Amino acid sequence: MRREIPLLITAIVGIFFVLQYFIPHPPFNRLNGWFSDWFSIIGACAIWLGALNLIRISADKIYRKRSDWGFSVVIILSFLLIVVIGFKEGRDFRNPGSGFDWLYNFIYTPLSATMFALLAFFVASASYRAFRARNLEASLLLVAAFLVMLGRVPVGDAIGVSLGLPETNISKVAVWIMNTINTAGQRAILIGIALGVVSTSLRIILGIERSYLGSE
Amino acid sequence: MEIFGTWLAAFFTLGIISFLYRDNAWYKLCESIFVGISAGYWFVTLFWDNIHGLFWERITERHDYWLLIGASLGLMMLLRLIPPIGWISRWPLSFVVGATAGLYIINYFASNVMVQVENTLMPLFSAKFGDPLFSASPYSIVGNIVVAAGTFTGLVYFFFSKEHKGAFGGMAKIGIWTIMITFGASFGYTVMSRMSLLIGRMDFIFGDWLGLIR
Amino acid sequence: MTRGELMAYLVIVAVVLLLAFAVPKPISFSTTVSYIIVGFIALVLLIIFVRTIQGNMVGRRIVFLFVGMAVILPLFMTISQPIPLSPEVKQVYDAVVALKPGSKVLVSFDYDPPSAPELQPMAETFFRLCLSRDLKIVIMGLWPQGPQQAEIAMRKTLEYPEIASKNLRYGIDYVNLGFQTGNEFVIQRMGGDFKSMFPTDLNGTAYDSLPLVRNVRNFSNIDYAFHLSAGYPGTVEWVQVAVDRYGLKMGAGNTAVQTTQMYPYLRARQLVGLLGGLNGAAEFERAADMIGKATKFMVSQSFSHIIVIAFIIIGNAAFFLGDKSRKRKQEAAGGGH
Amino acid sequence: MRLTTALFLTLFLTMSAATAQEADSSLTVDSTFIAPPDVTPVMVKNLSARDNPNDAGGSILIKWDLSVDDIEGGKVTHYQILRAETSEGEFEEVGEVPSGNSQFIDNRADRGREFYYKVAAVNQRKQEGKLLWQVRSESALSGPVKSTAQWFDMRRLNVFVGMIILCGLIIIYINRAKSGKPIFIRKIAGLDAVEEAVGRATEMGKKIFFIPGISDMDNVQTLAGITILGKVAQMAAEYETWIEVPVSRSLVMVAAKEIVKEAYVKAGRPDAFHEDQVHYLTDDQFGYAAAIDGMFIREKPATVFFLGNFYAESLILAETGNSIGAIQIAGTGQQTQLPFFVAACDYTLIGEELFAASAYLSREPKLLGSLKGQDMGKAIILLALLAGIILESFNIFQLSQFFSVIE
Repeated sequence: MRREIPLLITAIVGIFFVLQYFIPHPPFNRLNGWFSDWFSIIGACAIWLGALNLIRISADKIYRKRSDWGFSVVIILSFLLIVVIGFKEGRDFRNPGSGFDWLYNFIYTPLSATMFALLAFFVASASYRAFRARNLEASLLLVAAFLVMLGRVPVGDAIGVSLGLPETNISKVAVWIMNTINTAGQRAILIGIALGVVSTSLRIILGIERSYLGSE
Repeated sequence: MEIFGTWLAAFFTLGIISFLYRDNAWYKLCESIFVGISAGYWFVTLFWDNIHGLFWERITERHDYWLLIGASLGLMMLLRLIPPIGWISRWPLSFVVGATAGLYIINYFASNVMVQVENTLMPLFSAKFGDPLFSASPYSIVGNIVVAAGTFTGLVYFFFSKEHKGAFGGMAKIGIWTIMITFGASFGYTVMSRMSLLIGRMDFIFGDWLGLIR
Repeated sequence: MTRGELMAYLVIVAVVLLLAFAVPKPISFSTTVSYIIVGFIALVLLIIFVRTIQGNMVGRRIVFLFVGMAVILPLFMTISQPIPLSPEVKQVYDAVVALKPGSKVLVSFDYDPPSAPELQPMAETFFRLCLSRDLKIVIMGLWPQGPQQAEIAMRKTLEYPEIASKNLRYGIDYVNLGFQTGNEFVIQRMGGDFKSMFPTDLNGTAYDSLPLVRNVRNFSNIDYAFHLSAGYPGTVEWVQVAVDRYGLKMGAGNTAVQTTQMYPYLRARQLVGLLGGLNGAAEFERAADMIGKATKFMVSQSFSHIIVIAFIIIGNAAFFLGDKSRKRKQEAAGGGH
Repeated sequence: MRLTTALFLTLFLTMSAATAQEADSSLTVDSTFIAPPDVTPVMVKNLSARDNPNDAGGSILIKWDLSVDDIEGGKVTHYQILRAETSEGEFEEVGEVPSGNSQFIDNRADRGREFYYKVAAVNQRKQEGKLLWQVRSESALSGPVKSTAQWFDMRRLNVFVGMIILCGLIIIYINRAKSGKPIFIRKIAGLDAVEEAVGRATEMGKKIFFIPGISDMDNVQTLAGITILGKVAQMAAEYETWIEVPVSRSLVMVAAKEIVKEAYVKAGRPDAFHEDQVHYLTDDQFGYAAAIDGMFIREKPATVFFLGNFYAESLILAETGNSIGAIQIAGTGQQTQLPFFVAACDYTLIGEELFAASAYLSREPKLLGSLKGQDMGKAIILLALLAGIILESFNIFQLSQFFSVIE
C-alpha cells in the first residue's frame, strides 16, 4: 500500500497535467496556475526540513568536536541572525533601510557576486587545460572558441587586420559561426533533450521508473 | 553604517578570492557565513512570500480556498518529522513528480520538438517558401545548408539503438563535430560576460572601497 | 590557523591599510608607464611560453594571477584602443540628439547589481548625454533593485562639472518613480495611465506633486524611451507591449549574453538603437564623446581575452612542440573525453 | 481625386487646429472643438460577434468589414467596440483598435451571459494630448451572443497527434521489450565509466560525491539525476564506499534520502546507510557552490558526479573538482552549461544521454524498450526533416505548417 498509492497519485496527476494542455475548459485551464501555487507552498513548508537538517548536522559537528567545528557555530549563528531579523521585521522585511536589507546588501550580495566572479578565473584555467588540439573533435572545439572569443572584442579585429585580413573579418566569422553551426548544434541537442524528457516522464507516469519513491 | 558595510563587503570579496590561492581560514569563515546567511535568507523569504503572502493573505483576503490543497500537501511533507507516519510524505512527493512529468512531456514536446522542427524546415535556396528558386544570396544558401545538415547529423549522433558504423556512423561523426563547434562557440561567447563580472568586483575593490580609480 | 597563514593575513591587512590611507589617490599610470607594464607582461608570457616548450608547465594559480592582472591593471592605465562605432549604437545617440531641449525621456532600469558592470556605464552615459542636452528624465524599474541602480548612476552623473553647473532639481529635471511589481502588466497599464502604476515616486511624493510628470499621462507624452535589461522582464516585453501596442519610440541597452536575440527587433525597426554589453557601452561613450567607465572596462575586457587566448596558445605549444613522452604525460594529467 | 481631397482636408484641419490651439493657449480648460463638416466616416458593415473558439470561455470575437473611409489618410482614426447586455440597453465601450483592423476580442465577456455588440468608426483629432474634436458613426448591432468553454483546443491538434505517435511508439517498444527480444544499445562512454569511477574511489579509500544540481523536484532533469543516483548509490554500497549527496533543495533531500536508503537495501547492506549521507546546505545557488567547493578541497573525493540541472555554478564546481584530481562525470540538459562540463570533466553526458542513463545502467528490458521507442520517434523526425526541406526548397509543399505551435 505504501508504494501503490503514491504510484497511483503520480499516474493520475501526470495524465491530468498532460490533458490540461489540450482542454481549455475549466477546471483544466487552471491546473497549471494551481500547480505553481501549490508547489510554492509545498516548497516553503519543505524548507523547514532542510533548515532543521542543516542545523542538526552543524550542531552534531560541534557536539562531537569534529575538525573545524568552530565554523559550524558560525553557520548556525549567521542563520539565526538573519532569520530573527527577518521575522521581527515582518512582511516589509525587504524595504530599503531595514536590517534584513542591510544584511542583503553588505553580506549576501558581495559574497554571491564574488563567487560568481570567480568564473572569470575558472573560465581561463579551464580553457588553458582543456583546449588542446588532441584530436579532431577537441581541435574543432578549440578553433570555434578561439574565433568567437576574439570576435567579441575590438582587439580581435585589430589582430585580424595586422594579419592582413580586411577589417571586422574576425567578428564576422564569429557571428557566422554563432548563427549557423551553433544554431544547428543547439537545435539537435534541444530536440534530443525533448525526446529524452518525453520518454523519462512517460516512464515515470507509467510507473516503470519508480526509484524516487524509495523502499517499502 | 554605510562605510562599515563597504568595508565588510570588501572583507567578504577578498575572502572568497583568497580561495583561488588555496583553502584557508578566511575563506572558511566567508563560506560558513555565506551558507548560514543564504539559507536563512531563503528561509525568511519563502516564509513571507509563499506561506504568508501567497497562502495566508490570499486565503483570508481573496478566499482562494484551492490553496488549501497545496497547504495540506505541504503539511504532509512536514510529517516526516514524526517518523512513524513519515511515509505519508511520499504522497506530496509523488504528486509533485506526477505533475512535473505531465507538464514537461507537453512543454518539451511542443516547444522543443515541434517548434525546432518547424524552424529547421526551411527552403535551402530561397528566403521563404514560395520565393523563386535560388533567389537567396550564395552566402545565405551556404548558411541554410549548414544549419539543415548540422541539425540532421547532430540528431543522428543521439541514436542509441543503432551502431554508429558505415554511412550512418559517418553522419554521427559529422554530428558530433557540429556539437563540438557549438560548445566551443558558446564557451567563447560566454567568456566576455564572465570577465565583466570580475571587472565589476575589482571596480568595487579599487574604486568604491579604496578609491584608487578615478 | 598555521603561522604561515597568520603572516599572510597580516601582510594583506598591511597592504590594505597602506592602499586605503597612505597612498595618494587616485592612482593613474601614464601612457608610457602603461605600455611598459604591457610590454613587461608580454615578456613574462613569452618566458612562460619558452619554459612550457622546454617541458615546465605552469599551474593554474599562474593563470589566475595573469587573469587578475589583466583585469585590474587596465583600470589604472591611460591607454586607448580603437573602438569601432556600430550603426545600432549610433542610432541611440542620434535619437537623443534629435530631441528638442525639454523633451521627456523615459528610462526603465530592469537589472540588478550582478549585471551592473555591463549596464551601469550605459546608464551613466545616457543620463549625462540627456542632462547635458537639457532633456527631462523619468526613471522607473520593473526589477526591484533597478531604481536603486538608477540613483547610483544619477548621483555619479550629477558630479560632472558641466552637469553640476546646471543646478538641476529633482522633480523638475528628473524624477525616479521607483519599482512596481507585475512585469509586462505594468507596461500594459502604463499605456493607459502612468499614475495608476506609480501613485508616488521612490521617496513617497505623490505623482501629481511632481511638476515634471504632472502632465505626463501615458506613453504618448514621452518623446523617447531607453531601457536597460538583463533578462525578464526586459526588452522583449517592452517591445511587445509599449512599442507594438502604444507606438513608443524606444532604444535599449542589453547584457552581452542576450544581445543577439534583439537583432530581429532592430532590423524590424521596433527598436531605435541598441547597446550590447560592455562593448556597446564603450561605443556609446565614444559616440557621445563622453569617455567613461565602459571604455576603461573594455581595456580590461580585451586584455583578459588576450590572456585567455595566450594561455590556450601556450597550452597547445606544449602539446605540439614538446617531445612525445611529455605529451603522453600531459594527456594523462589533462584528462580526455 | 479622393486622396487629394483627403490630404487637403487633413492639411486644412491641421492648420486650423494649430491656429486654434495657439489662440487658445492661455485657456487651460479642456474644450472640445466643433468638428469641421464632412469628416464623419462611413460606418462599418457585416458586423459579426461569436464565441471565441478554443478557449475557456469569457471572450467573444467581433469581426467587421472595414469602413470605406478606412484608407491611408482617410477619415477613420480608430474603431470603438461597444457592448450592452440587452438590445436596447446602454452601450458601453469595451475597447478600441486603430484603423486598418477588422477584429477585436472582448476578453471581459463573462461565460454564459448574453451580450450585444456595435462597432463605431471614429474620426478624432488630438493636439498635444488634448482632444480637439471627435465624430463617430455606429454600425448596426450584432447579437445576442454568449461565450462558452470548449473541451478541446483544435489549434493544438497537431501537438496531440504528434504526442500520440511518439508516446505510442515508446509504449509499443516497452511492451516488445517485455517479451524478451534483445535490444542493442550503443556504447555511451560516460556511462561505461561509472563503474570504473566508483571502483577507483574504493581503491583509494576516498569518498564519492553526487551533486544533483540546483533545481527542485519540479524539474525533470533533477528527476533524471536522482534516478541515476539510485544506481550509483547501489554500486557504492556494494563496493562499501561512502557516497555523499549534498543538496540545495529540501524536497530533493527528502527524495534522495529515500533513494539512497533503498539502494543500500538492494545492495544487501541496509545497516550501512547513514542519514547524514544526504544533507541540505542552502537553497542559494552560489552559497551552495561555495560550500561544495570547500568540501571538495577538504575531503578530496576520488569521484564526483554532476547529474541534473546546473547553471553558472557548473564551472565553479567542476574546476575545483578537477584541481583535486577527482574523476568527474557530468550530465545535464542545460545547453548553456554543457560546454563548461565538456571542458572541465572527464566524461560528459550530452543532453539526451542524461535521460538515457538510467536505462543504460540498469539494462532493464522495459527501460531499454523506451529508448528504442524514443529512437523511432527520432527516425520519424529525421524523415520529416529530409522530406520537408526538399519539399520546401523546391516550392512543392510547406510541411513546416504542420509543426507550428500556437501558444
